[in-house]
Amino acid sequence: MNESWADAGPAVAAHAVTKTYGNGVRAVRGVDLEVPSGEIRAVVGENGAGKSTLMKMFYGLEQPSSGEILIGGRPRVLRGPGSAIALGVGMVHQNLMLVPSFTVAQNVVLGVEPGQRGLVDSRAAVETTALLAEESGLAVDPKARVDEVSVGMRQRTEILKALHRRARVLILDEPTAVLTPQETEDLFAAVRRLRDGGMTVLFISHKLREVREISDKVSVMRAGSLVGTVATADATERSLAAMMVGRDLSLDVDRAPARPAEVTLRVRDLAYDAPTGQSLHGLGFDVAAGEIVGVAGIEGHGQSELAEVLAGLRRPTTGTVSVGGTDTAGLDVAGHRRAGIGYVPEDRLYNGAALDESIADNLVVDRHDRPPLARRGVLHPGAVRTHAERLIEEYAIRTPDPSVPVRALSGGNMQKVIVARELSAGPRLLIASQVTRGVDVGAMRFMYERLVAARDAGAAVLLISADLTELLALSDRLLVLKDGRLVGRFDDTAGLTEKRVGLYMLGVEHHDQEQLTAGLDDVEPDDVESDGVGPDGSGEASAV
Amino acid sequence: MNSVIDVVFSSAFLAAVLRVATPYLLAAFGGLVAERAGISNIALEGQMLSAACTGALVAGYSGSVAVGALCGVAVAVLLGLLLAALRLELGADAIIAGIGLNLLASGGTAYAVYSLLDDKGGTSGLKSGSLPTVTLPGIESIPVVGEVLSGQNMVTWLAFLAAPFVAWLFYRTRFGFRLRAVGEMPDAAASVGIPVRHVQYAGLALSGALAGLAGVFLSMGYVSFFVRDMTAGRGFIALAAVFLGGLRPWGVFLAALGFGAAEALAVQLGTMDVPPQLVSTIPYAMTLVALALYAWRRKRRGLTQETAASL
Amino acid sequence: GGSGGDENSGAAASGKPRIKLVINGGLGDKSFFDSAYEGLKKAEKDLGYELKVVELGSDRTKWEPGFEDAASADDYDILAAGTFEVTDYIGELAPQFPDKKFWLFDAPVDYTGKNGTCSNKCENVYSVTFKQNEGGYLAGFLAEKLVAEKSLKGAESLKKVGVMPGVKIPVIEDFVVGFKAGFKEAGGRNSDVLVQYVGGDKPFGDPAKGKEISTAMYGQGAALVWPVAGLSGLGTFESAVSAERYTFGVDSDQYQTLTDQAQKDTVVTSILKNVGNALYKAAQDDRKDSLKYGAVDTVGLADDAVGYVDDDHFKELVPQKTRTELQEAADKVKSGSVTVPSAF
Amino acid sequence: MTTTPMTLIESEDRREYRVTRRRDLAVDLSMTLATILAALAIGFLVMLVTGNDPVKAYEAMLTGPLDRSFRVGRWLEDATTLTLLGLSVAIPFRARQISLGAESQVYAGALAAAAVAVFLPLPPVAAVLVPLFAAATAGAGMGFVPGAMKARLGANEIVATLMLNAIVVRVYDYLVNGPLKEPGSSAVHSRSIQQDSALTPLSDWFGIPLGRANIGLFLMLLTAIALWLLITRTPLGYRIRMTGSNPDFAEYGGIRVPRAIEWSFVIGGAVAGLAGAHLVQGVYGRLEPGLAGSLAFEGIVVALLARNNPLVVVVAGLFYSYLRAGGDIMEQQTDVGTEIVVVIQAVIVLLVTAQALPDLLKRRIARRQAGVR
Ligand SMILES: Nc1ncnc2c1ncn2[C@@H]1O[C@H](COP(=O)(O)OP(=O)(O)OP(=O)(O)O)[C@@H](O)[C@H]1O
Ligand SMILES: Nc1ncnc2c1ncn2[C@@H]1O[C@H](COP(=O)(O)OP(=O)(O)OP(=O)(O)O)[C@@H](O)[C@H]1O
Ligand SMILES: [Mg+2]
Ligand SMILES: [Mg+2]
Repeated sequence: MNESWADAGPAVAAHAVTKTYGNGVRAVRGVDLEVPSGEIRAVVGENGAGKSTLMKMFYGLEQPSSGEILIGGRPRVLRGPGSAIALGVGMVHQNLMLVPSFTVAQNVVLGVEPGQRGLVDSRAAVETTALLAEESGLAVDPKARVDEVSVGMRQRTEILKALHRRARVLILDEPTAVLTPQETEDLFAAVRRLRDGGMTVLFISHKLREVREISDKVSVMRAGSLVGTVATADATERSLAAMMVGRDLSLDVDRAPARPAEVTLRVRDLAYDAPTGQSLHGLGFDVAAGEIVGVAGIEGHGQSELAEVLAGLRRPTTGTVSVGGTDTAGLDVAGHRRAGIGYVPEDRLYNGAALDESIADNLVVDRHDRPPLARRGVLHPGAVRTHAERLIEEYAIRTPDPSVPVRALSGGNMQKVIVARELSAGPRLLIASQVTRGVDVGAMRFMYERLVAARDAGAAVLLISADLTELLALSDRLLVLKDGRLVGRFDDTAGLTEKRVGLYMLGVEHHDQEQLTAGLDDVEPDDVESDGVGPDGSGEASAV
Repeated sequence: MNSVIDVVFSSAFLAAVLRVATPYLLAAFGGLVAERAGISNIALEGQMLSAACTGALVAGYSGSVAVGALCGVAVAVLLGLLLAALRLELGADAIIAGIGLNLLASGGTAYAVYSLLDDKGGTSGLKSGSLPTVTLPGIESIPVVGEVLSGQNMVTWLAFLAAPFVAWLFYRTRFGFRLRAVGEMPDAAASVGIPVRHVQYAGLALSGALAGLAGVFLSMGYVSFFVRDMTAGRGFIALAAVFLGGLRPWGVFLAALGFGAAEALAVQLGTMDVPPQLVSTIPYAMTLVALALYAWRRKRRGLTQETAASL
Repeated sequence: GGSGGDENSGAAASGKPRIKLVINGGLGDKSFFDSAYEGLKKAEKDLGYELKVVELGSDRTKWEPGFEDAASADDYDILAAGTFEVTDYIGELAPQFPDKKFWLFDAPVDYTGKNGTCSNKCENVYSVTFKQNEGGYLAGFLAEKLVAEKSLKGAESLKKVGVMPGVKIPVIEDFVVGFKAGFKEAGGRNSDVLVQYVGGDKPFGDPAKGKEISTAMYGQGAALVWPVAGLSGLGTFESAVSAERYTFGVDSDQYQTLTDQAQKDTVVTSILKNVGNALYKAAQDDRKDSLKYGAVDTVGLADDAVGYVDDDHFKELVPQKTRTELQEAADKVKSGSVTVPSAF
Repeated sequence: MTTTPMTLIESEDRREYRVTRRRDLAVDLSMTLATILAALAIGFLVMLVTGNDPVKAYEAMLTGPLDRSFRVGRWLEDATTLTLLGLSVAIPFRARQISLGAESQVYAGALAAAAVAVFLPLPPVAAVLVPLFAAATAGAGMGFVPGAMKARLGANEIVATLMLNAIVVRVYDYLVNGPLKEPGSSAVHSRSIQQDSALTPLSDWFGIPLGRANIGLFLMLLTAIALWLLITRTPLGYRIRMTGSNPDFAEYGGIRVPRAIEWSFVIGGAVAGLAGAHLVQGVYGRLEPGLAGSLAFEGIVVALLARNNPLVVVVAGLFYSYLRAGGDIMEQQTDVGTEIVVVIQAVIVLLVTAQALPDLLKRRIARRQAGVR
């Protein structure tokens, strides 16, 4: 590893690099970029600006159509990630690249497996991973299968993978999108340590606050070109945003107070025994039409399970759920959708989209058998296309054509396709899981507006997010989940701080049963679990 | 009915099971390795056939059984590499390429035998000999076990060793570890710098070698000559065993052994006064029922199904 | 199509009559088609014919068009084909090409023309069929005598015998029916005849399975096994060597065709169904213009088209008494005083 | 968001995209031709090496099938069955179900068609339609078994279909040799179907000998169009496509994935059943042992060659049947033996899906254009 680096010169650089994809999309246009050793360089830009493409060229995953890539001060021809890795480049991909049936530890060591004489030493792999996790503050379960752990843990696994290789250049493509604030803090600490040890870090994020916190300099891309590089100290979130979109952009969400009407989602005594992952215990809450209820919690404490149970993808073990008066027990997913449930799933690659199908087809999965798209058993491709063109326009999805397969979209644009579909269905209940994961500031603001607009149009919105700032900015009310149990309920989010919510998330504090169930009709007290204390014994501070 | 039970517990029957299962086991492991490397190997049949033919021909001409067997296996390896190259370099569909290779093997072996021996049927006119049988000194004297095991062909022993070998390869070695990663998520493997294609080439070569061994067994162990298209669909039964076994070494082992046992049983029951076509459906009907029951139990336990590499 | 043979319909440039052997299968079966081919090749050499072979393969969708093509081309004078499968094709084509001659072996066309074929009463078709049941009869008769007299060395205690046909179709079944009749005639019990079909994807081309089945039959106490299954039968000879038991050959003299001495030694005799001889004879007769077209010729023991091999090896293994009895049984069949049941 | 300065670049992208797409289509087409030529060239070499006269052989192979109207008929008849069988697997393939069950379905269809067409007296038009319907139903039923096993239990469809093939082929063999064998006949086949049940031969229409080709050809074309409409123009087709593309997405989107899978098997089975009916009512006029030959398996080649697009399957089916017919004619007319014919067909099959050539070219064009600007 790390052969033949020139002593002087930038650690990584691009000279007049252009990349045109096979389908004619020119993702990167004549970019000149130099990043000296020992610097944390942030790269920002709108969705589809070409950030990931540029990074993939540094990592050998894509080859430039013209121009030159320099690693360690010398021009390089990177035929594949193998050659980049040999030069000391590591990368955390925006779309996770893990082997589902392997354990976390196996994924971390894949490619550089410990062991002798062609054998793999699994015990050493687990130990290495555990050690690395501890050093970097990224908590993982080394022995868990990746397809059975949360998206957050998968993301952490990806980062550990890159750290494990002890790279000299580390590319992080939106590593924090699904991390909790605490994890992000730990990651940043680790990254700073690495930088101080001489590592060069390329960091992509749409969270400008993070960018300001971690980076030394910021390079801004727009529509494939590099529009400038500024010292972080000289930049504000606002100025960065303006550079990205080419005009001034307000970042605040204005939000009129909610006017909740009748109860839309009614959950009582909901329990779910998960074969793998987190089980749910005795959940009871309401979401009314016209309000946004946030669900906070450390990743993996039952949020995903709750969302999937409500969306009909999993069947609850006991308890009742009704949506707009319809009891959803016994309904399949289609039935749930017919009852007016929209769902933005947390993992867009897993079930949010059919990557090889066109954008147009992806936008109609829940309405392909209804007018105006289908009449009397006939699906009208023209109508499907028109429908797609409208949503592409409305949601500013950056693509040349509705017939482009979703796979060829940038990460943020994929997300927009999903949000566009779910919001445009006009759902009675919208379950939104990590809605703004990976979308740019402009789009984020746009989605916030849309969520609020949906609320104001009478939808009940259940917002699940790992981003507390987002939760606090949008939620009219907030619930906190821990270990699959409801431990906090804030009926007024005004003045609520991230810190305070964090205490509930960690189990340091919890609300008592009365407060959690206040105002809910027909709750039989016996059925409700009275202790909100998690199994990890964190019940020192018992009540508010 | 009693006679059936007598048959099933006779050492002759058990020995027959081992014999009949041998080509299924080896070919199925060949299919398994390829499947786990991410390229479906429909060409098992053709690889077996080419190996059987080459083995018998080379052994016949060179007078050395060992050289014949090695050449047979080598040809099957080449076919495996060819399949990989067609898939990886030329982007051909693996299933079509596999079907094409089967055709090629069928035509090519027939042509080779005809042009060398001027016989369209096979190499029975050539003295090729067969691979040695293994007699372990101690085992022979043990009552039933001895009769079952002693005198089995060395390839049969290899076939039964293939199960632990493949399991060890998959789960203990670096190569197997990478092979599984490549087959399951080539992008992920590539992104950590694993040379995906090399691994797939190696996997397909190994797959070919195993199928080749199965073929060599047919023409140099089971019988001692090659006959046109003598694999008679065994490659496809092996393929079924790959999936019936859930793409796991020991599962595949049981499935292939099951096919061997069912066929041996059908052979033993074949003299009954029932239409022979109906008797010969027994192994397949049993498999179908077993498949349904097994799937039903898995489903109840909430486990999901492995998917094929193709399409 | 057209009614063929407009130009140069007599003989080839060489003046030799041209035979086209159309095979609905492939050569190399070591029995039926190979035998036909050998006979015609001999005719080519001895009698001044020209021979061309067309193999249609086992894919039945290709047979009818294959025959049509073969018949429409003007490169033959005599079209030879065999098996019951093709009777209808020949029956269709013969009237269309009245100037050509057709030889059909092992099956008759429907000379009555009742079921829509043979509109010209197939006046240009010579058919020959074989009484393979008579061969089977002798095999069964001999088999029972051998076990009853305990003449087979090393298998004296065994009473059973095995037959391993390829599939259960009438032509093959005819052998089996005859075998059972002969076995019974010689004093055997039906239950001592084990019959097991090879079946599967390649009933006539799976020697491994043939070997497995024979091994099982020997294991069940068969003193000898008679394979009637083409190449699959090659497995029987191997299993006979390891079981130290006996076999009969079929169709051709398998003592001659086998290469391995140990395997040769297991062959007591071979039951001949000599398709090649019959075709050679037809070729001879046709040269003399004495071949009977428009009728079916049924040949059997009496015509030497079916028979058994009586060579030194046979004499060595079979006691004089048995040989005489067998000869007497054959004579009875020839003279017609015994009629062997048939599967047809 | 829509009035950013990006609009300009976006419209440029859009233009570029359209141009590229049009060009890709042209490149795809011409390169498919080029690959076929390359395959033929390799076959040419094979013949040279094996000491045959390649020019004469190719003449026989490539022009042979059009030589006489009878041969055209032979080609069309073969293509009809082959295309139907290709279509029958293309539909489950679309749902990413590797169904190898066309064989069992075609035999079930043939049995059902024959049962009606031989034994049930019916008025003229019904005599054709009822057996067709019976065959489709039987094929569909035969498709339903592995379909339901997969959809409801998760049983692997490759195993299920292979086993079902083995069973059905043997049972069919038993029936044709036993209960259904024509009484009094020495050859193995069933009684002939009634006159009225036969699919009208094309020779009756065109007045030239066209062998066994029959109006089943049009039935096949209609089926292909219907299936294309099904896939592209109906909700069920959409569900099948999405299920094939990403079943988790389909389920999340409210598609009942098991039902879509079952339907794909049932529809495929019905089409294979029709192929069986075509063989009975159009080709043989009765049941014969092994009546589908190797067509069921070659249908898979045809479907994959056409990337499971029903309309393209027709083209691929005609192409592949042409090769089959040409190969047979080559074997009859020249000294090239069956073995070499098989080898040449194998080479063509091996190479014909090699997409890398067109892709390479596409990439080169894209790169050159990028370099220009
Ligand atoms: N494999 C591909 N084939 C074709 N076009 C692609 C492909 N990958 C990306 N693109 C296109 O290239 C452009 C840049 O994509 P890229 O992924 O680099 O954006 P990004 O800046 O990383 O955006 P995001 O913030 O949303 O991740 C987009 O228009 C996208 O549609
Ligand atoms: N597999 C499926 N996935 C999702 N929705 C389906 C599925 N099958 C049917 N539907 C929808 O369910 C509703 C019930 O309709 P109906 O019972 O008539 O079904 P259908 O469309 O006729 O399909 P099928 O023939 O499968 O029953 C319709 O809106 C239909 O589009
Ligand atoms: Mg990106
Ligand atoms: Mg319906």
